[in-house]
Amino acid sequence: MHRTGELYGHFETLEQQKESAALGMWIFLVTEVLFFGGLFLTYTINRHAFSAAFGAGSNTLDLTLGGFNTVVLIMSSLTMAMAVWSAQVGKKQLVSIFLIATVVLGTIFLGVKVIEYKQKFDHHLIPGAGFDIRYHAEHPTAADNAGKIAEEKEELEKAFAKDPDLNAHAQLYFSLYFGMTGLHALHMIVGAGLLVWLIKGSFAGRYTPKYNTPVEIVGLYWHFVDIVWIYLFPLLYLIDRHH
Amino acid sequence: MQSQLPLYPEQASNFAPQVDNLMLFITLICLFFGVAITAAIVIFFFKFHRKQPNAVGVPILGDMRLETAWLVIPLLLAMAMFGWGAVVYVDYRHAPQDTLDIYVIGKQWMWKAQQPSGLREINELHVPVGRNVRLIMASEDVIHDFFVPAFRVKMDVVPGHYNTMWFRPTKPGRYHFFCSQYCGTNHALMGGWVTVMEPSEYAAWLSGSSGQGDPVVAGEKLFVERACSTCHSPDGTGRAPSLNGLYGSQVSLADGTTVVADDAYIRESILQPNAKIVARYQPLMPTYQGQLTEEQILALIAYIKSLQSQPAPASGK
Amino acid sequence: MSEHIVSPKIYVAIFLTLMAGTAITVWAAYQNFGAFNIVIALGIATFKATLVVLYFMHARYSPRRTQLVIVCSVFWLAIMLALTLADYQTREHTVGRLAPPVIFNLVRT
Amino acid sequence: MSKTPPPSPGPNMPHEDYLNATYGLKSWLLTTDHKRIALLYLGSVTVFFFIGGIFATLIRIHLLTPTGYLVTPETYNKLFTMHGVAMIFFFLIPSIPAVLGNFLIPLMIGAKDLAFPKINLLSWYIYLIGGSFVLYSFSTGGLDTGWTFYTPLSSVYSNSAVTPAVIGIFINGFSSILTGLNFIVTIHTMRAPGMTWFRLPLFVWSHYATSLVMVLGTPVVAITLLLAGLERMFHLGFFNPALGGDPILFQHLFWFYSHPAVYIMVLPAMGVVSEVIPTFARKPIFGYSFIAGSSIAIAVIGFLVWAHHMFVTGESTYAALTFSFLSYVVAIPSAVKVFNWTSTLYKGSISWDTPMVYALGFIGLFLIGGLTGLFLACLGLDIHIHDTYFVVAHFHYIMVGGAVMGYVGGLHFWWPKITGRLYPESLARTAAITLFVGFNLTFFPQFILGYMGMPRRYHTYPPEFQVLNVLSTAGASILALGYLLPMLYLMWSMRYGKVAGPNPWPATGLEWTTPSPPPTENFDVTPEVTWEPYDYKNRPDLGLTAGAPSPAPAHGDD
Ligand code: HEA
Ligand code: HEA
Ligand code: HEC
Ligand code: CUA
Ligand SMILES: [Cu+2]
Repeated sequence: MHRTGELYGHFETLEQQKESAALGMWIFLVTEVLFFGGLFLTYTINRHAFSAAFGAGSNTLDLTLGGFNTVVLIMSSLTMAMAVWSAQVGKKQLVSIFLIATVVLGTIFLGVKVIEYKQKFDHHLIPGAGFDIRYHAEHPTAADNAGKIAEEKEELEKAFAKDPDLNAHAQLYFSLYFGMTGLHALHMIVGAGLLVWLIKGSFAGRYTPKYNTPVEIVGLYWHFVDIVWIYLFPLLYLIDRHH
Repeated sequence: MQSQLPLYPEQASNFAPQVDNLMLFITLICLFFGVAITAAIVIFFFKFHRKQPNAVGVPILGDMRLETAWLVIPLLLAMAMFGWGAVVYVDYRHAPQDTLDIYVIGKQWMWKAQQPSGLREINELHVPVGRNVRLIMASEDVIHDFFVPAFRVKMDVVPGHYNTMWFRPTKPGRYHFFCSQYCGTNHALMGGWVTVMEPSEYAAWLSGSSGQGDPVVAGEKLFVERACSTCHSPDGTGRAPSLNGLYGSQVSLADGTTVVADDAYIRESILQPNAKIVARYQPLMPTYQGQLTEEQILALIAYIKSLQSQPAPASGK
Repeated sequence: MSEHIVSPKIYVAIFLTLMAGTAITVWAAYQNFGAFNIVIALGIATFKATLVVLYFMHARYSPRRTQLVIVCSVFWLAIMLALTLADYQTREHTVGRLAPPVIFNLVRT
Repeated sequence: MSKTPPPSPGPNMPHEDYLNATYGLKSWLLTTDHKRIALLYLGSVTVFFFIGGIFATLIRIHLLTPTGYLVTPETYNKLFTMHGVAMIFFFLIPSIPAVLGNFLIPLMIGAKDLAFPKINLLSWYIYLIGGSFVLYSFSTGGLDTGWTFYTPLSSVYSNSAVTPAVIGIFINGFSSILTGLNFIVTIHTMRAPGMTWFRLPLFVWSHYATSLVMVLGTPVVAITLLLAGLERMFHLGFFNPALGGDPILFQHLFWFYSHPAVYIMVLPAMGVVSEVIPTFARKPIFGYSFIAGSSIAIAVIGFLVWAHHMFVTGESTYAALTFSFLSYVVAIPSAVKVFNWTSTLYKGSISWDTPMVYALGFIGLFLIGGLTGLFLACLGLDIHIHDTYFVVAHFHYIMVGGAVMGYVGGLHFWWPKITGRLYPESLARTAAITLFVGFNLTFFPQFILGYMGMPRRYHTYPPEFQVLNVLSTAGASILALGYLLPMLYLMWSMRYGKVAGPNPWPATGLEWTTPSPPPTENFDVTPEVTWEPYDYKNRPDLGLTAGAPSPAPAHGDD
């Protein structure tokens, strides 16, 4: 497969090449929709069966961190869109700047995710033998607000009254929590890798109004990952917040 | 009763004739299409065989009327098959009110059943002829499936769910039932017999009065009925030790000790099989606590005592 | 395929709308709308996702074929969810997964 | 319709082709040429067919006697599981698309390659990695869950090497996805000038439909098996009732892919048949647009019927009614195809070259397989025949009698194009007929066994079933012989076969206008298509006499 400039030999024109790449990425995103779709279905059916446990699980998540991450991710989508725009209008320097901003925001997101995972670990919320949804309420640290802890305890007791097997069923919630956010994070990591590759290209000034397909394609992917989060956030963090 | 190569199993429930008729109906439709198309292919093949090496065929691109016909006619026939099948199925999924309810538990790899009277059986199911019987089924481990070919019914037994199935036996006799959902190593061994009895016999069987007379004879009968024989084969090749020559012998146990096999030991082996495990065997034997009357246990012990004449097996003794 | 260039103004406007959506959905989570909480949360999420697809991902300006691809993905997801959930919603015979185990006495022997 | 395709070089003109352009292992392992990748696939799927076939042979020998004397129950269970996994995921699903589809789609539409040649190579490597995981599982502990991996048996109770197998199939899924994606994009954007949608060969249409299924279905089975694997590794409870999960959900997710997947297996074979029949009847296919449309209809409606595998799991009666109804609807497009193929024979100029024997065999066996699908889709009947040998016979009729026949037939049809050589004709015809006979003897008795009540996946069975099992085993030996023959003479012909020339049959497709084997860039000049598909009448370049001058085609439907 020889290549003349940006045009691969098996294509006739750059247009055709770009069209193919975009269509390819869109179809890939379709497979991603169905991939996450399987998880969403599993989530829906179990949430329906064990709403008390899922509510209790959901309430252990830190809404501030989750909300912060949502903002960060949407912002990264904006910078990504701006990177595409910069390439389209030929502002080569801006391309690099916006791409770097995107990757930085993505990394912040992942960092916050690590903090959240760590917290779950400390609170014995990893599914398995050591899982105990009451653990945090019963072993508060000095940093915890006593009033909040009492409230949490009360909520948990209510939930246990509704579903005596709460501890088992909450594990299902956390299996799904880690499964869904874990796969999402994996996609972010792949996306960050792609961004780094783009940044290298942008330093070489490769993306121009005539040829910016890679930026656009990676952009599609990045926005898709954002969309997944847009759904994960309410499903995992928000439903059942009200009491 | 049936020839060497029967085409369908015995019809022994209300569903059997219904399913067989349905089968016949669909077979006829499919035979029609199968034969017609095959015939067309064969005829065309010979009639339009290439005459000269360079010949081409007549270009015919299509025909709207034909296309419509073979879209619509098969669809209508298909709907007929669907409709009839649906009627039978809906009937099958909705048990009538007046059923005799029997609980059935599947576990790797045996079936346990409990009659309404509380009587329990293993790998056996006794039902009276002419009564609507409903099985309420659960699984202890993986998915199984209770399948009685002579009744033309089956239903998965799913852990965490309670599935039900019903049928009305129409003919006394003993019929095979199988586990028809793959469930691990001994899936193929997870079967047994459904015994369809006249109502009076069934009542007698329920009250346990069938084992009158010589306790050894009664015990032998029980030994088969209660499926002891499915595990305890006389030559000791099965999953369980042979019981030949057991009585009075020294048994070495898995914990290294030995015991003398006396009445009390045999009784305990039947009621609490896991209390003393024979060396080199798995604790597979189910408990018969609550499933045998004291009289029946005595009959079983009497039968096991009678097994002295045969040569003693090599294992465990 | 002449490409359509979306102006940064639109991007920023979309971004602000998304932020507002996020704020509303967090606020709504704390109100009690009964069964509608889920509907509202997912409704807002869908609204946000649609904006991202249409503008950030340029679907609005993309060729028909791309739009068809997007519709297909949603449609197939809907098939999967709808038909499966339909089974769960209309089961009659299985006693629910949480039902008191009448026959568990037997199971445990 | 005035222009004719460019004259092709004579049969013995030496030219540089994709096989002799470069040499060395590296030039093959790093190739991005779709034709070479197709051959890489050909080699690797054949290995898996052998593996699966050896398992099948052992199964059949074991079942000669009711008690089964060959292997232990554990081993038997591993045999049929590994047979199913090897055959379905690693042989049949990739077979026609990745071998013939890969080789032919660019040639048929007049492109230099697929849209993403590197991704094409990548997908072969992914296939190899997935395959290695599965082979690792086979050789370390085996796999005994059934190819359906039903939970909680697979995720909790099985003692075999489930985790590597599940990972392997998960990985392999991406190979399938990438192939499908590549095909869809290629068919959309890479067609030569004049190659309109309704001039596409039906083989391309059926691959388009297949690719839709690959792209839309495979991700679901990937996530499902991933969840089952995670459940097994970390003792999670998605599908394990002991921890609150639901085993039926697994079945929904699994069949959401695995029913459509059966169309991944059969649609490409239908594509092959749609090429072979007009070629050897030397006339345009009857009802082109109906055959093309029915492929798409099968792919779409095929997604709506999955729970017909679950009629006796206790799914809701309403769901069962819906899925049964839709299963009948999806049978209609298949019926349309069968009728159109049959009508194509009418007033043809029919020869019985080997590919044609396979194609006609395909119709007959697919017919039986498909029609018995109607028995299974019937709710009232399925409660009796579900999970019996009736099902086993049904799917072997479609998959072995149908899809594998189509694959082997297609290999013969395009063998001259792939290798530039002809296979020995009469030997090939004998093999085809042997296969047909052996096949029927193997699997027809299983319909009766199934109706008699013999459950599937049984290592031992009641003695009354023995006669039919012996027949089946006897048939399987003939079948094995039938497969051995083509393997031998096809390999032989690569070296010693007669030189084929660009268009030995002659056929009308674009792929036959380029030399055999084709040059690396497929065509010396980008072709321009000016003729309709399967049009023998306006193709003087084929050197055929049009017989009696015929009037303009009647009842044109496109
Ligand atoms: C390539 C593979 C393939 C194909 C194409 C099909 C095609 C069909 N299958 Fe099959 N099937 C399998 C592979 C396949 N199947 C496998 C592997 C299993 C078992 C899985 C397992 O459990 O391990 C299975 C199991 C299976 C079941 C579940 C059985 C059970 O477990 O209880 C059912 C039930 O509905 C079914 C139905 C159908 C139908 C209706 C079609 C239709 O698409 C067939 C359509 C074709 C025709 C109908 C023939 C042509 C028509 C005519 C000539 C005209 C006459 C037509 C009418 C009057 C309508 N199949
Ligand atoms: C593409 C799919 C495919 C193919 C091609 C085959 C091919 C064959 N299958 Fe298989 N089969 C399945 C898919 C397939 N099968 C599936 C999915 C199952 C269900 C698994 C499950 O329950 O989980 C199954 C189950 C299955 C069973 C049921 C097991 C059971 O339920 O207990 C049986 C039994 O007869 C069987 C037999 C055969 C035979 C005889 C062949 C023959 O056609 C094979 C012939 C091929 C060869 C023999 C190899 C090539 C020949 C040579 C290399 C020549 C030299 C070899 C010798 C001389 C031995 N298969
Ligand atoms: C599921 C298989 C199974 C069934 C059914 C079964 N057994 Fe057993 N039995 C075993 C196994 C395995 C052992 C050895 C391990 C142990 O001691 O528990 C055993 C041990 C015994 C022993 C002690 C034998 C010895 O050598 O010391 C006696 C006595 C016995 N069974 C009697 C019976 C009777 C009577 C019945 C029927 C009422 C019966 N068993 C049904 C599997 C079975
Ligand atoms: Cu129990 Cu199969
Ligand atoms: Cu199916």
